[in-house]
Amino acid sequence: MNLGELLILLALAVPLFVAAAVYAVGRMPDVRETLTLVGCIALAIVTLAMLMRVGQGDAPAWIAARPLQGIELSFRLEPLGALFALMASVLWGVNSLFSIGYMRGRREGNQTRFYVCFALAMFGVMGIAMAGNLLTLFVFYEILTFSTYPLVTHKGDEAARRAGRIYLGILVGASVTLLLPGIIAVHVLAGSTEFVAGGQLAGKVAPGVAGILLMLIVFGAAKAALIPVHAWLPAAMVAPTPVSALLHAVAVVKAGVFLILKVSAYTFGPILISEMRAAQYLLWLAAATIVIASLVAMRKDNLKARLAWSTIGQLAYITSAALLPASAGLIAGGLHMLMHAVAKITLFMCAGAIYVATGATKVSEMHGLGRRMPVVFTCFLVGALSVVGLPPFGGMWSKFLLITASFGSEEWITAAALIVSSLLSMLYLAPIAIRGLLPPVNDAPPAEFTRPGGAPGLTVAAVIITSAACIALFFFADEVTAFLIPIAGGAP
Amino acid sequence: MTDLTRDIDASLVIDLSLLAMLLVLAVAIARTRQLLAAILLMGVYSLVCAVWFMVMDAPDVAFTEAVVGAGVSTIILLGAILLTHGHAEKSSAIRLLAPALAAIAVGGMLVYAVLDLPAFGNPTSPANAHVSRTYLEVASNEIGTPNIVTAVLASYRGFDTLGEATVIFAAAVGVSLMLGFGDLSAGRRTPDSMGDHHVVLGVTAKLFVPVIILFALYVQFHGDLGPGGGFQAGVLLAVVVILHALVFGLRETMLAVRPGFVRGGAALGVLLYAGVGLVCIVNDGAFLDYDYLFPPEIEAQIPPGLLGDPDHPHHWGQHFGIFFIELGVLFTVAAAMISIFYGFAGRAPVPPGTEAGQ
Amino acid sequence: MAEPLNLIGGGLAIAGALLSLLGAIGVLRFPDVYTRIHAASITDTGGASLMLLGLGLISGLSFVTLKLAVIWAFIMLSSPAAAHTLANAAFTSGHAPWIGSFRIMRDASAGKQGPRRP
Amino acid sequence: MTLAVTHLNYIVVVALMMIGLFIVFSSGNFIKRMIGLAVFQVSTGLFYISLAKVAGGTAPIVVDVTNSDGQALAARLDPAYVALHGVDGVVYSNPLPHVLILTAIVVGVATLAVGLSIAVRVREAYGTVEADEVAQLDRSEKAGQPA
Amino acid sequence: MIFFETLYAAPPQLAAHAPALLVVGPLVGACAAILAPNSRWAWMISVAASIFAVWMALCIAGEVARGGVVDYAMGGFGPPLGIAFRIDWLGAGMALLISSIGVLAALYSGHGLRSEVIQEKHNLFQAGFLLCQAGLLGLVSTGDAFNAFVFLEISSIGTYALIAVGASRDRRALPAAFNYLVMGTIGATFFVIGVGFLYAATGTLNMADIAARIATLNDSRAVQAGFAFIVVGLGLKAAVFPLHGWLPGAYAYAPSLIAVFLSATATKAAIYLLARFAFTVFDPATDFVHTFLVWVLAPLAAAAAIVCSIQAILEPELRRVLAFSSVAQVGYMLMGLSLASVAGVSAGLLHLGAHALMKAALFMALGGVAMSVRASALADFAGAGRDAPWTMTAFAISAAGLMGLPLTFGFLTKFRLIEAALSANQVWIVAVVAVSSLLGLIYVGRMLEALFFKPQPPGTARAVEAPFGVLIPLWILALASLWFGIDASLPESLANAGALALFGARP
Repeated sequence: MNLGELLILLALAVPLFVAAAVYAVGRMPDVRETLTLVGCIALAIVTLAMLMRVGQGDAPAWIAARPLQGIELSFRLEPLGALFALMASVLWGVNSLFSIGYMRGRREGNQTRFYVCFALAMFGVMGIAMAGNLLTLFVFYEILTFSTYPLVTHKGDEAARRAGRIYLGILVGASVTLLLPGIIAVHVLAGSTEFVAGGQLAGKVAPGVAGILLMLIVFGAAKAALIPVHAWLPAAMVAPTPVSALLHAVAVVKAGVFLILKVSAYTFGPILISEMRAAQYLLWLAAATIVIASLVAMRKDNLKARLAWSTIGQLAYITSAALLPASAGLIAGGLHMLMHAVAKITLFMCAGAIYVATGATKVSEMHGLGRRMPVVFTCFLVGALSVVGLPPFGGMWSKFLLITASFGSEEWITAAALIVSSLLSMLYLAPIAIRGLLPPVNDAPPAEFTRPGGAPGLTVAAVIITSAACIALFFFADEVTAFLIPIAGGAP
Repeated sequence: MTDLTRDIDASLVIDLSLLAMLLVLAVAIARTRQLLAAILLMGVYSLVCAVWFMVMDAPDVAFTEAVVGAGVSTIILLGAILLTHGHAEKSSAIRLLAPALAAIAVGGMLVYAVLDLPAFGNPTSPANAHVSRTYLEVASNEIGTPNIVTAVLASYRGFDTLGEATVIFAAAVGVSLMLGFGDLSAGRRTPDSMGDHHVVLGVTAKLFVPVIILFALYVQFHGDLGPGGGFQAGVLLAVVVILHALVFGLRETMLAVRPGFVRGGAALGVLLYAGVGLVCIVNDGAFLDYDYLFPPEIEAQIPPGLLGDPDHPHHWGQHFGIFFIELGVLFTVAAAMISIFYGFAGRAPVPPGTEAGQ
Repeated sequence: MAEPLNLIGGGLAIAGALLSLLGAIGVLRFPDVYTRIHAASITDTGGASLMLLGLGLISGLSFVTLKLAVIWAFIMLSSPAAAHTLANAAFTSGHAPWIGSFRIMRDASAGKQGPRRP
Repeated sequence: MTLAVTHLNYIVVVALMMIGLFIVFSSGNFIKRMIGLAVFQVSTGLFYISLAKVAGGTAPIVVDVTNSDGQALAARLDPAYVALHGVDGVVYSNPLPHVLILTAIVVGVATLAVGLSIAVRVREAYGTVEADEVAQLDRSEKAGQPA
Repeated sequence: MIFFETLYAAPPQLAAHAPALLVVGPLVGACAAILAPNSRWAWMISVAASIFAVWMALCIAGEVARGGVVDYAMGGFGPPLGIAFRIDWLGAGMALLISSIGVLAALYSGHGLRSEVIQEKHNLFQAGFLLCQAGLLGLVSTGDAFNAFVFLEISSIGTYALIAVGASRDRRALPAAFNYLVMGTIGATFFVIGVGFLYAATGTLNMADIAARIATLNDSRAVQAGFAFIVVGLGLKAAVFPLHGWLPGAYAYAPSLIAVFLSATATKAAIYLLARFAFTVFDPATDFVHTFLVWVLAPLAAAAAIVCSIQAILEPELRRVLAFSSVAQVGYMLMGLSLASVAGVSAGLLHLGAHALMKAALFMALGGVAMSVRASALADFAGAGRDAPWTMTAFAISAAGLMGLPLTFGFLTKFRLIEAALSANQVWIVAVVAVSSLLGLIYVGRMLEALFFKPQPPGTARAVEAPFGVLIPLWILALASLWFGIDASLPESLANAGALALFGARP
């Protein structure tokens, strides 16, 4: 077993071990949370090592099991996955800091179950990131879904359970009825679901058939929240903020778009994508999603709901990036996945911090609140601008690449949707921070701290880290892009 | 061929007249809502069936149908309505429509098929030509029993007969699970079991019991020469006990023939049957291959022609195998029938309208 | 086997069959239980006996004849007992004879058990 | 002989089966259903035995043609026919279906016994053996329960 | 398969008679159980007999692996004169499945019976259980059509009463059992009629002989009617969609031991026989068989998978939910068969095995808590997952398999089924499977949500952890369905070999 296989094994084993250990020591909160943090660091180191190796251009692989003839649970590392793994593990660490502060600050119950499920979710994410074939990806995709169900219904009241039903119903329903048949169809048509550069199906099926498969997979991957299958995301906002932060800014939603990126890069391949009409229709749908989501987001007063809708829009960016007939789109999509994750988690954690400190959930309650908690609101502004895509924040590069790619492939509608939604996001995100920092209108006193001492220090620390990352990424975007180049292999 | 056709026509006339009677009886059973009447008609139906089986050259089947259909079944049914209720509710005409359609559909399918069968009585039909003809040709030499039915039943398809014994054993187990074994305390002294104004019955029964037992034994051991065998004999033995119970009361009968003993008997019968097969295996033959019942050295010492004529090949294994398995069937059937009867008779009837809790 | 024996036997069998038919008609037509029992008993005494005798003559003297004799003895024993039981049951369950003394009718119709014995 | 004649036997047997089946399906009374089942099963037996009849045949119990009644049996039939379809001088009916139906009769009585014992228990538990009333009682019980 | 080829489980003198002993062992055990002095002995006898059956099944599997097919002539009379057992891979696999489930059920019965059957009747109950086992084992190994009927009845007659014994928990067991008896008997009689027609057309009862002689008779109406009656009769026994009315009541109200054993084996054995007749005795290539498979069986199976899943969703009683899901799952297996391709049949058989494991475990878990939770409604089980974590976790694992969650056996079988349907270009079957899996997700979700995430309703008894004697077989089943979810090579090779035998055995 060489180092590469060892790394894969570790990346899977660490979260599982953390889950088991946390469950074991559930009685002792301090030990429990220390364990979690240690686990995060370990995982971050492992994923970083993986990134290095992939950067050196070798692709470690490991076949875990062979359940049936011709069906394998196999893992293979490639740039996109490595990037996703690293991003998820690092943000898990940051987010754990935040959640410790949050959960303690709110004296939530069932904290052990919370951390266990969190670790299990990371297990799922690692599996998704390193999956060597479509089936393995599907398996871990489902694990992620079910391990996050207890997190979504954390409150345990009827409302939470109803949201949980919608969450499971749409995600699993779509994946069972659309994604799984699509995957099996790929298996039957191509003889294997292995991810190969240039596309497993390339040259094996007619564009028409491939179009149907693409439809099945894109709609089946409901985690990507394209408009008809988006309803789970706003519903899932009943979850505690740390959950929304990690899962609905990073892990779950990005798993969806990651799946689409992988499929378009390694299963269909850029050539096939550029040939099929279905991709064209899906692009238009994505464009519609982008605009609609932005419009809805503007009308939401609840902060988390607004962020959720903005997420829907941003995910549609990545989807359309994956479907652009230009291989540049793939790179842009991968980059945007990273940038948006960092920015959006910042926003969520800020919302959480505000909520812990003041109990305020509505935008309208936050006028002038920035005077009391300037750090949080500054970070919120940073995150917001990164999402909008202004320099000097990471979000700018990805959006720039996206728009150029869409112009390059003459997808005017997509390009227009991108530009419009950037303006709209400017309108619905920036004002929150700005109004928060400016003196309140008609001198109404800002909301009081319901918690003495305001936001817990850990939460603020977490927010600062991620917003710093937003800025840092502006300068290192070039390396990331260079790193992602191989995924567009086999491009014209 | 004139003789032949006359012969066929003669049998065909009897055959069809009996079938006509059966039709009438069946319709009557379907129509009546008095369960007692339905049960008695059922008994008659079985009896006419038995006669018809005789006409169809099936004496063994006729015998069985007579003792089982007309005898035991009727008694069980009577016991059942004694414990439940003697009258069936009328079901509405609409409720009759679907069943009628279903029956007609099945019937149509059957008619469609039977019209394709070879003519009735055709000696060259596949059914009569292929396997069964081989039986007729080889059985008396291979098995050595004049009654081919016994040969096939006990030897060629002996495994089926083991299954048959098992089925009746399973039925006894099931009835005991449902109704208990009719423990002694349940034996009620009903007025009609009091001997006082039943001297006549008592005397006649006392006369009959030994006669019927004798007859049962005759049927048992004559089975490989003529009609009859373990099953019919077993039922007859059971009938003796039932008769005794009906006349002298269940209690006395149970004191004479203990329920525990009966239950054991059923199991022992199956064990005996299976044991014969296992002995054959031990003497490295196939299961139930009676030719291996005795090790060769023992078989060699049996003088030829001790049974039957010496020029025929002697079949000690077959003879004793059939003897023992018929004995097993006898035990099983008699014991099972008796314990079924005990189950029904020993159950205290619930007064109508009362609803016993679980 | 001689022809005349066959003829006689056949005649006896037919006579027996007619008697049975008679008994059946009686069972249908007679007014009450007891008279019907009476008619029925004709069937299995007279009818059966004659038939058995006839069959015996036809089959000639052989093992079969013995069987027939046993059957006859059986019927002779069983059918009276059966008839007796029937009548007794009918009587205890209060069926009044069509003809009979007034007292019996009263008792029976009152649903009491049958008349006391001497 | 025409089809109607040669197959009349089968057709009547089929009619008997239909009646038996009809009794089972039509009557809601458990005892009556068991009676119907019995009729149905016995009629199946009739079908098998009809298959086994050989024209001019006798019961499949080996007859010694050397003695008198054996010769009598043989004499009833055309020698050519006997030579063609007989076994050493006698035409027998088919033994195999007899064996099968012996088993089937036993199975029938076993089923009858078990079914009736269950019916008796139903009577004890519900106070009736009518399917409709039993279903009615169950429904009312379910309604009675707090859902 | 290598595993079996190298398997010499018994001395050859014994292994040679394994087919007979496979059936006779439980049979003798049943008699011994009746004669046993007390219920403890009866239990030990039952366990011993079941283990013996597994041993014999392993011997047979070894023989089959070496020789391809095992023939055993009862009474030394070869076919078509005598009754011959003919066991190919399919029969061997079924025998292995039935006997191993039998052992687990017997183990379970040690504690499981106490809460549901009165002490005095344990001997009888064990006897009936063993008789049922013997009947099913004979059913899957016999090569004689009428002998199959006899075993069908052996396995049924005792079962009717065993189901009715559930009346001690719920009196509805009685009418349910009676209904099953009537339907089952009609089914068996139809089977006999069908066999009668085949006999009338071919003059033999040996399946192989029938198959050989039938090849020239495909347009004979008697043969076609025989096929129809056999199919309807076995369809009744196997609870094929419109004929499944007896099943929910029978499984829901039966004592847990019987529910465990029957749900895992009884309908499966009937499906086996159906496949045996449709593919081996008859030729699936002939018109009427093919028409039946494509235009009758497939739509009915699809309807079962959809309609009965919906019924399961609407059903308030937990056990009945499981029973309805059984009918739906039977639909999956039959869809596999109806594809009439090796891949499809193998997928159906694979699902048959998976479903046996899962359903047995589910009913076993319910039986484990039956002594504390006496109510039957799903609502009364709310919170049981927290009170009896070990029992209910096993329940959850098996339920996950039922809805085809990845990393469980159920997922792989569903995968194979869809794969087979796609390669047979039966896209509509894929749609049906997808939709009914969604429905399955809903009813399983309902159960698990109630068990684990709903607060316990006031005034209901708290569930108590099942005793150790129940947990062992329960967890063996649960872990099996997990392990086969990771590596299903053994059951898959069995299913493939079985499917091949089903087609290859045709002359």
